Amino acid sequence: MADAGGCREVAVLARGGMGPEGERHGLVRLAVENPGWDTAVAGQFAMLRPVCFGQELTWARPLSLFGVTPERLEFFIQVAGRGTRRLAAMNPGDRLVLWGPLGRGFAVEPDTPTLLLAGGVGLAPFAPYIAAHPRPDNLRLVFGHRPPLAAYPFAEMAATIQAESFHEEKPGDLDRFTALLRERIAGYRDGLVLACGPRPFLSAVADMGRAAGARVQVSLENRMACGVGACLGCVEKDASGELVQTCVRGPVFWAKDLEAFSGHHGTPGKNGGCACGN
Amino acid sequence: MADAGGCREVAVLARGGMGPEGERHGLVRLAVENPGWDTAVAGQFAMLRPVCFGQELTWARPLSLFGVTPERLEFFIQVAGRGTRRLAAMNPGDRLVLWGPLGRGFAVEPDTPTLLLAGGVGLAPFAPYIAAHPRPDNLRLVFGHRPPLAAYPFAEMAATIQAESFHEEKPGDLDRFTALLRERIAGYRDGLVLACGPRPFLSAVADMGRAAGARVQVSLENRMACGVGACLGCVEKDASGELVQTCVRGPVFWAKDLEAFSGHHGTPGKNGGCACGN
Amino acid sequence: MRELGVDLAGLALKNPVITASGTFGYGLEFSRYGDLKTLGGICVKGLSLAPRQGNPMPRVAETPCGMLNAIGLQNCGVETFVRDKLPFLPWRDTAVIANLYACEAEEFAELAGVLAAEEGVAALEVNISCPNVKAGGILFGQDPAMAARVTEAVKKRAGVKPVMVKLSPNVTDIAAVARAVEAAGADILSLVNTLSGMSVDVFSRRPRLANVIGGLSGPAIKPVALRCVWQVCRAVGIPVIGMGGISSAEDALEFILVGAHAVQVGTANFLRPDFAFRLVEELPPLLERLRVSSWEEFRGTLKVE
Amino acid sequence: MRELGVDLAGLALKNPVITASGTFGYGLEFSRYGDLKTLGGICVKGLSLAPRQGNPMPRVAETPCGMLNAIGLQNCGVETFVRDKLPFLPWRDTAVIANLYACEAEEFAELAGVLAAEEGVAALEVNISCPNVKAGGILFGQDPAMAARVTEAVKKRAGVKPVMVKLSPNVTDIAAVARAVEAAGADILSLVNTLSGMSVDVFSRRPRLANVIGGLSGPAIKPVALRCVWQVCRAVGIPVIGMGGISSAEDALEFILVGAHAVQVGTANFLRPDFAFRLVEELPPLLERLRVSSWEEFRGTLKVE
Ligand SMILES: Cc1cc2nc3c(=O)[nH]c(=O)nc-3n(C[C@H](O)[C@H](O)[C@H](O)COP(=O)(O)OP(=O)(O)OC[C@H]3O[C@@H](n4cnc5c(N)ncnc54)[C@H](O)[C@@H]3O)c2cc1C
Ligand SMILES: Cc1cc2nc3c(=O)[nH]c(=O)nc-3n(C[C@H](O)[C@H](O)[C@H](O)COP(=O)(O)OP(=O)(O)OC[C@H]3O[C@@H](n4cnc5c(N)ncnc54)[C@H](O)[C@@H]3O)c2cc1C
Ligand SMILES: Cc1cc2nc3c(=O)[nH]c(=O)nc-3n(C[C@H](O)[C@H](O)[C@H](O)COP(=O)(O)O)c2cc1C
Ligand SMILES: Cc1cc2nc3c(=O)[nH]c(=O)nc-3n(C[C@H](O)[C@H](O)[C@H](O)COP(=O)(O)O)c2cc1C
Ligand code: FES
Ligand code: FES
Repeated sequence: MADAGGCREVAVLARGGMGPEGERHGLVRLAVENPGWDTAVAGQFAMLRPVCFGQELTWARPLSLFGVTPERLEFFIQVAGRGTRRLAAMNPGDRLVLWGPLGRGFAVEPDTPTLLLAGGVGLAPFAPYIAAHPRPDNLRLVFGHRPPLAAYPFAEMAATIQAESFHEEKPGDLDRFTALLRERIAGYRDGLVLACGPRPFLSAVADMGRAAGARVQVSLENRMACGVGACLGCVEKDASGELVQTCVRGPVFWAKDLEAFSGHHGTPGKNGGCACGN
Repeated sequence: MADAGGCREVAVLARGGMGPEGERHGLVRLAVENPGWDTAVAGQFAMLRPVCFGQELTWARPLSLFGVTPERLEFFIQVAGRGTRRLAAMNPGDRLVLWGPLGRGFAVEPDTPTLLLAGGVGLAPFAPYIAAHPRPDNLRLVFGHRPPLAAYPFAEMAATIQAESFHEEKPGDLDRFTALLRERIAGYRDGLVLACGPRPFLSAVADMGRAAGARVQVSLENRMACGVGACLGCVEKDASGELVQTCVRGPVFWAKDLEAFSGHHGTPGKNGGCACGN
Repeated sequence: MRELGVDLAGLALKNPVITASGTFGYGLEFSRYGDLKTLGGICVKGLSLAPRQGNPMPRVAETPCGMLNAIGLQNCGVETFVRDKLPFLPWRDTAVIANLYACEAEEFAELAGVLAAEEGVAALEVNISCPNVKAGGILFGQDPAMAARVTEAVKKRAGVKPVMVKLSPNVTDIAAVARAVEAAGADILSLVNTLSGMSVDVFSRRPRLANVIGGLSGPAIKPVALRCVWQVCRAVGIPVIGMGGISSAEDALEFILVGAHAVQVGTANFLRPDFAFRLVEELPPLLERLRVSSWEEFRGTLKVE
Repeated sequence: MRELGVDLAGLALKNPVITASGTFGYGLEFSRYGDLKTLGGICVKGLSLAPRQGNPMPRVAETPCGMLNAIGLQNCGVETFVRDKLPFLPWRDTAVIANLYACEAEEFAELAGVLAAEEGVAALEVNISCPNVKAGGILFGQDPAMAARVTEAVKKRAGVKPVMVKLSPNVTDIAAVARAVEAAGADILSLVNTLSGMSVDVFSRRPRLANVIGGLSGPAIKPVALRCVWQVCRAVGIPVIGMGGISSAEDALEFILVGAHAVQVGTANFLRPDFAFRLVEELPPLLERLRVSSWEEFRGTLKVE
């Protein structure tokens, strides 16, 4: 177990577009050797650093666990910049350094009606969430996306739980998507709402959840250098004004525990920064 | 023609070990698209910068032309460090930036008995030299090597001209090789001796050639950043004490024109350096 | 080479590999990735008297072969460190070095006083790359006289703990600062801290760090760091700990070749969290290849004409 | 954006892309790779009164995302330049900027005198990153007073040619040097020159440069360069030319975003010899994407709170 949780160099086993349309939209599924992880929880993530980063790209990139079998770990990658471009271009046999599973995953409450809200690649952690949930009948998924639906693993996921998707194509669609979200969330008073996607999406969900009396968890994608709590680059202000590391105390947080998502204005931080650059 | 001589991004067409044993010894043959070169002379070189260098490896790497057809340029690469390792690992379709043909090649005197002396990967420029020479019967090759002969394109070259090889395996072999070189060179009074290989090898050849009354050309492998005469990083002192760019005034020089190979001690350079680092 | 240990003015290390301040948390974050006891030393994140929040986000940015940070010295405060972190570190095996951060000389001295009493602390590292509030914000480390004053103040309160002063490379003449600090009683010097740098995004027209300016680290700065260490080793008689961009065993030995007694590894801990543990393992075979049989025989033997 | 041209205190450029001194030879070396007339400007290799040989070999070394050089200002001398190179450069279309190198203020002035008479020279760039022989070898650019003295001396002899002073980043306070040079009459500032650095080989135990220390350039230094340019732009009123690690159109715009009027590209000319020509072509589409319709609307508009 200590070993399983360490840092290992592994090989890529397979790469492919996500769905028939994925590759064209920079949405790629990557399978790598499982170095012995068995206890991962949906919402946890790994740091991946392809050997081809050399010294040029300093940091590993954080990716949510998308699938775990005894033989392989799967990731769902959206090309967003230099690092994900290289990750998404890896071929079977190429090697990468990997550590995890990291952070805290989503709450699982088998008997609570649970609403899963995903924006774009934020869909990733919900695949293993659904797979591991003992009562899929208690789950419902709403998925917003811009590239075509066929570029996402939506169909597989919709096969086991109640699910609907919303295609954002033109300006104005966002408002209609928000209205849809509000309507769905309204039905989850005392229920669980789990959200993963871009920050503005998470903010909106947290606000609506609060209004509806739902308990909300959000998964943050703060910039990360180390993934292990050491660099203090990924911090988020909690409800008490303390800066906590997203990589170890998150990436999944209860919305009410974070200043930015709790609806309260925080107190200005005590003892601010230093201009020295450390 | 101006176009042909420019800088172009081209694709790798083929890569393979040199001979049956090459790959194992880091001796690789790389074929890339010919962007329109038609006038290259043996001994000229190209600068190659694979796209995968990213920003990490700053400089392109200089490689002698090993073969030129209207469709392809061929290079013969020995893995020596970070850059040649990446070059030698390129696959068909991978892209690189390339400029040339650069510098001055070997003298061709059809009717002069000409001795070709190659050390290791220094064999590269002699393949096109032999191929283009109008009187191959006037050519003779002596080739010294450490990896097995089957890792070099020696057999193909020996098929058309008189050629012998010498395998340096143990300490002491070097002396026997030197003796062989001296013996061969002795037969070239007023003839042409062309040498390519490590610097100590070139020095020895220049000394022996002078003693024998032969005219000697050496091909230098000074470290190069630009390949076009601009950075002044590759300079060599000529017989008059002037520092000249190996990339444009060489890489092939008459030994007598260079201070280090002419047998004369040069005058100390006038107006030495500046500590500012430019 | 049998004996990897080094002794620096009373600071004994089982090997010359120390993790750099701010890049290894309080050490415990890495126990999942290796055995902390195998490290030569651990410099913990800069400690101040009171807990600190640091700068607003974003406060890290990736750059070519390096990174910028403007964490702003977020830390739990010296008391919490002593109570909740130090006891769990393997300080009998591995030197735990406290990195001190303050805005005034008196604060530095007070911090030293607190830590001098702690058995688990092997040495104090004084971070003088931070602004002197009383002197209008100029960095302590950018003025030899101010750097000397801080050194003296800390030294007075440090008891038997060796005092290590960590130099900034953002100066015209680093050797001058080094000499001033040596004369003021420093036992050891460590260098370099980060280079002052900046990164911006032309699309948003915003700086990539909320603080605008941050500290550059990683392989990109290694040539500058190596030059600084070489200049300082020639300028002082006390032992020097080199750092800046080390990301392989070869890199580590480069710093020792130019005169350092030990090294710190910083940003490389982000390349992979077991980096420092692996580095310790990679040193002996490399030393073997280089036929080095003792540090004395290698340290500072750069051949210059 | 229609109008790429910029005017810097009398130095008119058709676009803000200038090739940096020492990385573009005398310009002619690159005519095979592009049309020199398309460039905004060409800074030629540092010129001295007499021809110079420079430092012993090796004098370049590759480093992570960068390189070191210690060429030692090898050049053909100002006379040969004026006679054999300048006439062949397209100086009516593209600003040819002479980079001046000397060891004493009087030498700088004499050089300026020679070049002031040349119609083909658009401006003089004074390289103050070199040691002042009279002052015991400290760099002109490391002391505001010395930098000012050189500026004045050059300015007196430069006639109508704009005088551009090129600053060294190897100082504690680059804004102070910039202000001193501005006060002394400089028309334009250019920065940064190379960072002082070093590289060694643990196998041979030798420095990778015969000169031991050299100048670091390339993407590795971009964060430091950008910080320097930002600081200087806030400190002076005269136009600034930014450089250091530029290797894409985006990089170039970053320097303009923090306040520069134009940029120089150096090491990137070694990535591929047509780099500067391509950069000129890549600017308009990028500006389009950013919806920038004039330089005024973009320059110095970094949003800082
Ligand atoms: C816990 C966690 C889980 C994630 N899971 C997934 C996943 O399953 N699939 C997926 O495709 N992506 C995921 N991401 C986002 C992914 O890590 C980033 O897209 C990636 O790191 C960007 O790197 P890049 O080099 O491609 O982009 P860069 O070129 O580095 O930057 C592109 C843009 O993204 C910003 N950025 C840099 N690093 C991050 C970061 N770590 N997170 C967000 N933005 C960043 C940059 O500032 C820049 O604006 C996750 C992020 C986190 C923190
Ligand atoms: C005109 C010319 C023609 C050449 N032709 C061939 C050829 O046909 N086939 C071939 O395999 N090699 C050839 N070389 C040598 C080849 O360019 C070098 O081996 C290569 O540049 C080393 O790069 P690297 O990144 O692999 O090694 P690095 O990691 O950069 O360095 C390995 C060692 O080589 C030294 N070195 C760096 N650059 C050069 C250089 N340009 N030349 C020599 N040593 C260098 C370094 O200092 C170091 O000691 C030629 C060189 C020149 C100048
Ligand atoms: C994220 C981060 C935080 C740092 N925090 C500190 C600190 O608290 N105190 C300190 O003296 N140095 C701090 N440093 C500087 C490092 O200890 C080290 O001096 C510098 O990063 C150069 O080494 P490197 O290139 O190996 O990282 C920090 C560096 C980084 C990257
Ligand atoms: C090989 C080389 C030679 C240089 N020669 C000079 C010079 O003669 N005069 C000068 O002012 N700067 C010289 N420089 C510095 C560059 O002009 C430029 O300031 C520096 O390289 C930073 O820009 P870059 O990162 O784009 O290369 C030289 C740089 C290099 C790499
Ligand atoms: S990523 Fe380093 S502390 Fe979270
Ligand atoms: S390699 Fe630049 S001048 Fe020859």
